[in-house]
Amino acid sequence: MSRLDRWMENSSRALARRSGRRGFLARLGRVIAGGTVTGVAALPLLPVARGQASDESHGSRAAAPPEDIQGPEGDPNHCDYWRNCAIDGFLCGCCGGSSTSCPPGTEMSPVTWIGTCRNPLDKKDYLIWYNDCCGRNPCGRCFCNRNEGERPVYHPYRNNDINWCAGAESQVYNCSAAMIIGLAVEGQPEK
Amino acid sequence: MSRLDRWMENSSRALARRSGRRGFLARLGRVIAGGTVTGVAALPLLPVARGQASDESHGSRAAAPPEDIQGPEGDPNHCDYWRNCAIDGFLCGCCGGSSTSCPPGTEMSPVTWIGTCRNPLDKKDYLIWYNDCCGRNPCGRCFCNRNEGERPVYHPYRNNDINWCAGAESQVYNCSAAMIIGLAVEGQPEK
Amino acid sequence: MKALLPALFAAILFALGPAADTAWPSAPEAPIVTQDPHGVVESVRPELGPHALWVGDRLFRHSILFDGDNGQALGMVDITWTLGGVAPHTSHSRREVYVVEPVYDRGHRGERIDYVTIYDLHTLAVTGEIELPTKGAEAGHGVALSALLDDERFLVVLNLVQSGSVTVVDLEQRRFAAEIPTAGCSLVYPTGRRSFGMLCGDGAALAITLADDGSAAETRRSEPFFDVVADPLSEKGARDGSRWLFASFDGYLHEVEFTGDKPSLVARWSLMTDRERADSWLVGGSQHLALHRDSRRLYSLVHQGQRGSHKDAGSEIWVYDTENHARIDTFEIPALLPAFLRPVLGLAPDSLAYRVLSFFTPSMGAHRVVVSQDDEPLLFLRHGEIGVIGVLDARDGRHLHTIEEAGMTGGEIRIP
Amino acid sequence: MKALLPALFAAILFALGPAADTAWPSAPEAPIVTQDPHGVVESVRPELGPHALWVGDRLFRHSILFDGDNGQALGMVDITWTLGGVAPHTSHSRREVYVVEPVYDRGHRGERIDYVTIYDLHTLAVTGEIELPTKGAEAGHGVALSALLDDERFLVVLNLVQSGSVTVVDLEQRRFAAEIPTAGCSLVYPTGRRSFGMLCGDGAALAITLADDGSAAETRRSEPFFDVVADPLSEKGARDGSRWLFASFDGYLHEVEFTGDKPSLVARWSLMTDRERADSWLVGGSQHLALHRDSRRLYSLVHQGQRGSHKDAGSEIWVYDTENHARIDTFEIPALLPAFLRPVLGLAPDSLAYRVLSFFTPSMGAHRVVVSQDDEPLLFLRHGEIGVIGVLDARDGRHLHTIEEAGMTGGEIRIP
Repeated sequence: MSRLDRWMENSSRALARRSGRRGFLARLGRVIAGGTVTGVAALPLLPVARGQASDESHGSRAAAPPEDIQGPEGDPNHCDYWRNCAIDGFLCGCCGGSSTSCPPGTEMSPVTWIGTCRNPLDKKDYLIWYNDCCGRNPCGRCFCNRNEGERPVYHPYRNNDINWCAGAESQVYNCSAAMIIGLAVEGQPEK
Repeated sequence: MSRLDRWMENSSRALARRSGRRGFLARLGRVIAGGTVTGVAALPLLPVARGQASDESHGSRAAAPPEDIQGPEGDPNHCDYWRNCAIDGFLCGCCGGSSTSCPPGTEMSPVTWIGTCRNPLDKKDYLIWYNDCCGRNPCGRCFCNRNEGERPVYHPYRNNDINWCAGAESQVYNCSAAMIIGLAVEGQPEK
Repeated sequence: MKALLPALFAAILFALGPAADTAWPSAPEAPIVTQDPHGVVESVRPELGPHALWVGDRLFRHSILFDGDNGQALGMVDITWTLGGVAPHTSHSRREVYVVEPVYDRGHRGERIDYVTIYDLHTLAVTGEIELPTKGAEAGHGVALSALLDDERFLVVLNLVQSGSVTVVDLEQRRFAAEIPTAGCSLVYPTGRRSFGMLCGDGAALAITLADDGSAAETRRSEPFFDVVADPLSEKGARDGSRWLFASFDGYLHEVEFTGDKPSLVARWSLMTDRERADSWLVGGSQHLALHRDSRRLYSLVHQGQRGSHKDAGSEIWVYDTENHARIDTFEIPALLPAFLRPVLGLAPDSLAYRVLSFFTPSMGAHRVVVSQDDEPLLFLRHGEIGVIGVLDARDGRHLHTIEEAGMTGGEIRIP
Repeated sequence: MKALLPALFAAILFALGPAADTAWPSAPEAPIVTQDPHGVVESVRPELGPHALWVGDRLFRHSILFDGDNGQALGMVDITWTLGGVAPHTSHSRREVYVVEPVYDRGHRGERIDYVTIYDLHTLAVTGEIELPTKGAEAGHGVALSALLDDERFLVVLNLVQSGSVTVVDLEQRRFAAEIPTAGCSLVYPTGRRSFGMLCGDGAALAITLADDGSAAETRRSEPFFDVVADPLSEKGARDGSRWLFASFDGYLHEVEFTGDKPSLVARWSLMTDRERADSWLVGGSQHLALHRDSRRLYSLVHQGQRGSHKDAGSEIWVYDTENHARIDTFEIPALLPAFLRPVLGLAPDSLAYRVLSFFTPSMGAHRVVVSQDDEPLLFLRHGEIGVIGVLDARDGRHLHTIEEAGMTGGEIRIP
């Protein structure tokens, strides 16, 4: 088998393996969905709690998840970052923001979809908000598409296809952040 | 030498050979220029003559250049088509128009840049208008960039970088046509 | 005035131009030859034929109308969504094309206004626009976000999730007709002259019939019949008259009838054997189900994966007889990458390098499949990251040809 | 109000949502952990440093500000030109960024309005816009279409060719200041506090100095000093204070001084030996000349070609000492294609496949080169069809790294 064969096959395997996660040619148009809802009773509370958390900044009400993870699962600008298990879009950390903040000049959408991702260190499942940053043309860098626990458009809080910049001033999508809401009591159905 | 080596080298050679002419990644942004002027005395006359020609359609005042050419030089949708010697943009023939007409829903710009291209059959040099078709987003197909006799922006009638949709209602560039104005008395400086 | 523009511009250029341009001959001295007529603009041919195809692209922000038989571009319409890639709707009776789109007054910011932009199907000129409430929803796959109902009078547009509604547009009178609340249901599937269906967050289906003024004359909701978390129905369905076929994540085909007392699940059958399921075969993609109605053949993109891979490319097309609920054929998906790379690499179609590339490049599969509805049907395939269209004979899976340069990204494809 | 939006949306979602979503736990039962603060938006750091770089992209319609040392994106501004790919202007004194752009009220059609859009350099928020006459010119290479003059008060915008003029914008007062006729001359080159130069269609140069109100205080024109047909000056020049260096198509460097009685050619020397010229070495590209002012080093993209290849990629960088008019070094251009293909092919940076690809892929050259002006200067390289930036040490040509995913197409690059 020639190098070409092997290279082609290798890259093709890599493609197949990652096609759901990454690939800059498709990185546009992936419209980003969000839902704020993790349970009926929590509905009107959670976003407010988030607003408070924002004011308190890194408050110390409880422990944060351990982030000292080796390899891609610990790299916020990598599709395999543990929090990115249901992300669909450009990683804000590659666009002038970070995995928890928006690039300069954009606005973080108040509504999002959620994922349930397992932290590989403490083996706990966390609820993640994938907040979109809005108001500037698509970033075009670090596209990731992972769909663990992702559900169709009619189940919006778990859908990452909808443009969740819907809640922002301009609904033009730039990138997506992956932020901790809290611990999940149950894992996602895929686990 | 493995197949990969050879393939890479071949394709690279092909790239080098054609990089000035074709390559869809650069096909945007090539703004298309035009000038109506082939000589001082002719200036105000030529465009009117073109308007008349339009009404007469394929009039038979004189012979048209022979177009029965074998290979790419005779293929209007190929960068090597003889008339395309100074074109920079998407060929309208790949966009719903033809080498002498615009795609549905666009408008042909009244001003253009010109080229002097040699017909390989009769060995005569012809003056070519590269009329842009305007008012719809870039076509994105059959990008060609050839610059035989092309001159910088300050020599506008020979410059193919300027957006020559400037004369149309919407200055959004869609594609370029390559149309005969007449015989050239002198060849282009490159020949 | 318009006819004088060229002369006017030439005169201005002359006035502002360099004093002399001696290297170029003045035209009057040149022998006169037949000039090409100036200003000619083509029209789309009167009959599109059954093999025409709209192909959307997000980066170029347009949708190209192709002749699927020869890959020729017939024309294009623009789409301003930054993330859309959606294909337009085509009314054959009114001979019009409709694009639902928002514009911002500064391109990407400022005031947003939503429109249906109307194009003439023959000239592709803009012949009108209808302003809508600024609520239109956008989704990456482009699927079931709007629906042209069968009598071609009403267009139904899905609204932003927080609106919980659809917008109904009267295309005949060219005006906004109504906003209909659709609490808990989403996506729009045309089901008849003036009716459409939706899928709901509790696993039910909704059917809405419009009155003459575009308001809801009748709204009927089924009992919940699927589990939106454990085994949800993919929203990428295939239409069968008043029915829609949906595959569940686990590979069970659901035939949903939207007429009658209320929408109902009329059949549910497995697309996979237990063995195939054990071998991790799954449905998936962005438009992964297509039905040829006359022959009752269903085409399904499948791949081997795991839960969470439901948007991955299909590696094969499994062909079913929907009457017998049986798989009757398996089509390979050709490698589309070489046709995408060919112009990038500057290779001639008949070059050795291109033949080598084509021979050794494995298939990356496809995310989208649609089928034409004529007697010699074509299957159109698209990979989400490769802007070309693979064209197969839908009867035997033969790879007929590939339409090159059909965009940079894999937006929605739709038979007009 | 804004702070309440999330709660409001959640409440609406709740009201419209499915009756129950039993598979997901309600949050109050979940143990509380530290949440990430919501709504944080970054700012660009106070000091950009000498290695920052604007990188334009036509397809994504924006320009990204990169840190050239590590390839990190610091932020981006949008640019609505459909064919631009131009990079913005940066005022360090006023800490603002300026983008000249047109918008159409329907995206690609309708009424056009031209603006200077003003961004704060720290927040990259839009802080103002200045409406201009609807005349701004567009050109594919993006070079010399507008100029920020040295005291950073006036921005000069080249107008459409039939306008035969430039528009002057007062950035301090944020208003249109003047339109200055420039019959027969084109392109704008900043040359001083309030002065700029142009090149003319008869082979002359024009120098314009502005009055306090932005009108032309002084207009001086040189005698024609080059042949626009036989050996024209490439418009892709390199600035040296009040001088600009231009290479002619045949490879002669022209140093043009724009101050003094009238603009004048102060030096003309050959970039090639007779032997090199006989070997078909030519200058060419879209931004093919760069000057490091302190070291007097000139970087020129060269390739072997023929007349008409003046826009082809350079295959080498020839380095000159502008004092001695002598070539002192030759830099190789690294292969940029592998870094472009890596994410497309899904290869890890440290994978064997990527190393193989990098090893065997020959260089395709570069169309654009710019150099930073500090003591440890970087050369930034770009190929017109590959959206990555090659970063070289400008002192020895060592390939330091490549900035990946810097767009899809090779738009203009500019040091802020």
